[in-house]
Amino acid sequence: MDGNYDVAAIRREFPILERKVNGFPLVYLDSAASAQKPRTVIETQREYLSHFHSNIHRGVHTLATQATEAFEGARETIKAHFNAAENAEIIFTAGATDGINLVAGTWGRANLTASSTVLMTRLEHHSNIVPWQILASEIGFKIEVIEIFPEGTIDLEDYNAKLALAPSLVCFSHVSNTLGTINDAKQLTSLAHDAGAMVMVDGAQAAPHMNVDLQDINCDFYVASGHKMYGPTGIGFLYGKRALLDAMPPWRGGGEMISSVSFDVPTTFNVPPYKFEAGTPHISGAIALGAAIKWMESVGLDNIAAHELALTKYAHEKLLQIEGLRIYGTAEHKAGVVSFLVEGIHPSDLGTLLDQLGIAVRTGHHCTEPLMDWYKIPGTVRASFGAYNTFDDVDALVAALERAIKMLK
Amino acid sequence: MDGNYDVAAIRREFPILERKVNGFPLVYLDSAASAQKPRTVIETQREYLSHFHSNIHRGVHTLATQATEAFEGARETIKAHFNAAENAEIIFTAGATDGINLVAGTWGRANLTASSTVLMTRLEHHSNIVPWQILASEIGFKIEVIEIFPEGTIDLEDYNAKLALAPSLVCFSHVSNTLGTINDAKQLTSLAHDAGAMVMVDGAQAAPHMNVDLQDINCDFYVASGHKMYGPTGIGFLYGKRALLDAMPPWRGGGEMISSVSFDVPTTFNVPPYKFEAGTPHISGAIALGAAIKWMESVGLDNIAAHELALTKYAHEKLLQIEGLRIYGTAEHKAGVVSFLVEGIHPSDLGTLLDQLGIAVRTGHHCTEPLMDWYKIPGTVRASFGAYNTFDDVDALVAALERAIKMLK
Amino acid sequence: MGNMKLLEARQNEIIEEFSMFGDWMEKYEHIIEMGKELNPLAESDKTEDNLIRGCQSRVWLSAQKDEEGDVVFSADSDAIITKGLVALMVRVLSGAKPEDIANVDLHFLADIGLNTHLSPTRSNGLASMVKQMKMYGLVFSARS
Amino acid sequence: MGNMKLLEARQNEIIEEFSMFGDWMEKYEHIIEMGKELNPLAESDKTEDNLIRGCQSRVWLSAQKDEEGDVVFSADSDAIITKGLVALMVRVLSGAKPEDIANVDLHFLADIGLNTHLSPTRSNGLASMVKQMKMYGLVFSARS
Ligand SMILES: Cc1ncc(COP(=O)(O)O)c(C=O)c1O
Ligand SMILES: Cc1ncc(COP(=O)(O)O)c(C=O)c1O
Repeated sequence: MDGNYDVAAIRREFPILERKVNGFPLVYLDSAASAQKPRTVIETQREYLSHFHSNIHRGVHTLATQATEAFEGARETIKAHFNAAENAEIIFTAGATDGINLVAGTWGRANLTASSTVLMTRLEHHSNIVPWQILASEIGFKIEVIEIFPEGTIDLEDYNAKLALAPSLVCFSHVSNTLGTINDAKQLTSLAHDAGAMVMVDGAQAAPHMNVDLQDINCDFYVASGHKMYGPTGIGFLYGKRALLDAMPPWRGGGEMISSVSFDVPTTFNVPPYKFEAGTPHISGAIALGAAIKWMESVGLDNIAAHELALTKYAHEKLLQIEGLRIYGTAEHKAGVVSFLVEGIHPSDLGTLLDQLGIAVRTGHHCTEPLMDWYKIPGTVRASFGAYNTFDDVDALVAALERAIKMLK
Repeated sequence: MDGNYDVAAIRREFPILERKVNGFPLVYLDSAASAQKPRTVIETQREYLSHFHSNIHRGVHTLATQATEAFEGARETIKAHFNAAENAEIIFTAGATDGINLVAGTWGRANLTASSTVLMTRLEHHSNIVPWQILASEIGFKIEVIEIFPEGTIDLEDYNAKLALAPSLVCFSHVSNTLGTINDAKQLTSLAHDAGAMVMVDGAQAAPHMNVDLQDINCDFYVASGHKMYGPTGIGFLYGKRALLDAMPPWRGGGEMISSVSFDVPTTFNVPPYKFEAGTPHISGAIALGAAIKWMESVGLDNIAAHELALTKYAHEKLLQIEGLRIYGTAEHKAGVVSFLVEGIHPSDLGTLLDQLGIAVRTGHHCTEPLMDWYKIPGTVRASFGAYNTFDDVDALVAALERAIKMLK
Repeated sequence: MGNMKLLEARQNEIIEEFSMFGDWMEKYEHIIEMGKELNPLAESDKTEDNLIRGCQSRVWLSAQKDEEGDVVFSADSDAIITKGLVALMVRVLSGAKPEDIANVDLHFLADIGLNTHLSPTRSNGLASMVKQMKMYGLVFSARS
Repeated sequence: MGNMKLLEARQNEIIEEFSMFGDWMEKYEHIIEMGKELNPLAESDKTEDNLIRGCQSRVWLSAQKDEEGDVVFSADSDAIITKGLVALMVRVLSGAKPEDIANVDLHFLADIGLNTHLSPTRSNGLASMVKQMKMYGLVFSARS
């Protein structure tokens, strides 16, 4: 259905897809929660731990030098893939959540005051809401919510109205994890900049699904998680413009992030990115994340995006033939996420029965409670796609749904 | 030399030890920076990523349940091994540094004031100094330094004098990473408690080398790093007494750590440990850390400690035969760390030449600059031992040192 | 005086009932059936107090002591499978002595192969509900 | 006017010199020898300004322009191997035209198999020193 995309070959690279669940072949439709890992990622990590591991930086021995070079090579891979201006703009974090908290804890704490305003959309993941709420409860700034339309797109009129409040910062997700909406990050950033605001983009759901050009978007901060881009857990990155990073105070203190430590004269700090990387980093995770990005590049993110779009369209079509099924998130530009409910049926019941048939979907509020409250629903069933999903997966989902609905009605 | 300890069998479990470096068999004497990984740890991580990976908690599908159970099983393993009172007291962090920053960022920020005093020893690693310095520069509390004797032990008289200042918190390392000193954590804790202070112990260097009983020590907080206990990078844990954790505000905000999120009514937080675990955790790292602890238990930490003590004694004996060599850290109770200098020779020169001969040691200040300044030295050469080191390793070190010294003198 | 045999007999009855089913889907059909048959809780009883936290589906539980000193449970859920599992719990524990409820070993879910639903890491709230039921048993036996 | 050939010739001379050594230890012996032979910097020149940051061993570097407009470097280190490597750098770059220093391709360390010392991830400060030397070249050529 989409030409040259060899999904069978891709699937063979993912050992987990050979698994059976409850006697059925696994149909994994939960990549928005976490993507599965291709062999190259698993083996890169294994190879590193088996033959190259050592703590990095400051070491004079060969293992330390090799590990450091592999680690810094991964930083270079990220910088090049996301088109940052320099390696120092890529800070390794434990994930997207950690990155947002870093921005809140350093830039936010240093720059926001009781009279500041922070804008965010109603679509945001808890990870992009709660750090700001915690900081707001301390500093006293105001959080204003940018409204959305029922199809899940940002209301630009409301956005402009809120920008008139002269916010210090605008936070938005590049792609909504619940609705799949792709926001026009470049346009939203440019409007915010025109209004004098800084821009932090939550790219957790964009990075695995499209080419992201940070200098083109021109945002000030951007975060992503490795485990959603076919990489390992416990690693992600924060991008920040160099001038901002230079000016920001440190967050976590520890080894690596210092220039010189003393009890007698003031301790001085290292330059970015090290200033923000306290302690021993997740060395094997960073290196394997580099491998994950290279893997995505080898398939081609444009190809992945086109394939996932085709799956999404097909899923919409098929699902809408089910009586009483409503899809949440019908933006024109959307990534491979399909959230839905069936009238009179609780999403967790569907999730439980689908699981019995080997189909892994996520049910619940997907860490977007304010969005669920706005729709006045307790949650949705969410099927989300990765590079390895097939049209057969969609068919299996639809058939299982029909069976489950019959049982539950 | 130490009876039944089958070091050859242990070595076979570590693939990296088969490596050659610069044409010589690798002699890895840098475990205090990071330990190497036994096959069971590497394979546990690989097996998890190959066949069980999924995001955890809140998922109704089988993979999510299995991953969650493995993850929570690792927490149980840590709780049991370190004898915490309950699983909720074990919080997964990115490492020891992250754990100390968590304590500073939540307990510290909520409980310290401009008139507070925090005590720490002159032995501390930067990770246990800088987070407190950063917080002090914000809040204004005082940091007082507990002095040491030249052999690297804590001066109890000075400690008692400083306790008379009524500190709010005492921070000390269980084992010094530079000198190897084993501090009597139980005694130091009890003295601090008598003086009304809370106690935070940096266990990064103790956890890999001895059995640690947290309820016996009775400290309030304890941190450790997975990568130093033969586990993966990017994972560690913070132990905190339940009542403290219950009372502490959250630190990082995000998914998992909330009870309910809203823009209209106050967001509420989850119970410990989840309250402090925002975002997708390092699932594979936690599970593999569980495997690392089981591995240490299978060898027996008392056996590892005895073996490392024998190596340390042997190393002291042999090294002291080298003219002009001085050992830093000669406490009676010390773990497998030997720091030294040779008169008239810069440590980095020794490190470079040892590396040419396949011997990996660390040189420099070992993230303990205040300690180096106190000794008035630029750094040391540090050889540190793990469960896999041998008496031959020590002999190789000594022979290489003799050769290097001849070249450099 | 407790009567643990009663609880054991009720559990065995359920185990036998489920042994008739050949596959998972049939078991779930039965659970759904029981969910549908469970008397719904009055809306007035679906209070914040009776709500069990930590659930993807919501579970409400209320408990009373009858004249004979037995605990009578009523429960409900907005998800039908959860409600069916809740019905099973109520069937086993309702009308039993508080001390038996506090001490009972609930093995039947494991025996019929549904124990994953009882895992504390599962977000259906069943584990929390069982904990809450036992807590009622403890509280009521302390009071008597 | 630059004279890049001079720098090339100096690099080749060093490469040839090192080609005589059979193994690593001999190479290091030679580097140590050169470290010992390098004129130490006057204590008064070991200033905070001349110190190159980010080093495990400390490196000091100072630069002057002579009458002919060439850059004259003096350098020192507290570690002898680093000092030997520093001496090699000074031997190649000192007394050269600023614009040549700014533009030179320093390949000789790689050619003699010592390029790991030049890695920016290495903490001996050599990479920072080379950066600083080129910066002097740039600054001095801009001024002339
Ligand atoms: C005593 C001590 N504390 C803390 C740390 C920091 O550990 P990590 O870098 O794993 O966070 C170390 C590691 O070097 C250490 O030796
Ligand atoms: C849009 C969005 N932002 C942030 C996050 C948080 O990512 P992580 O849990 O990896 O920190 C997620 C993951 O669920 C997400 O979907």
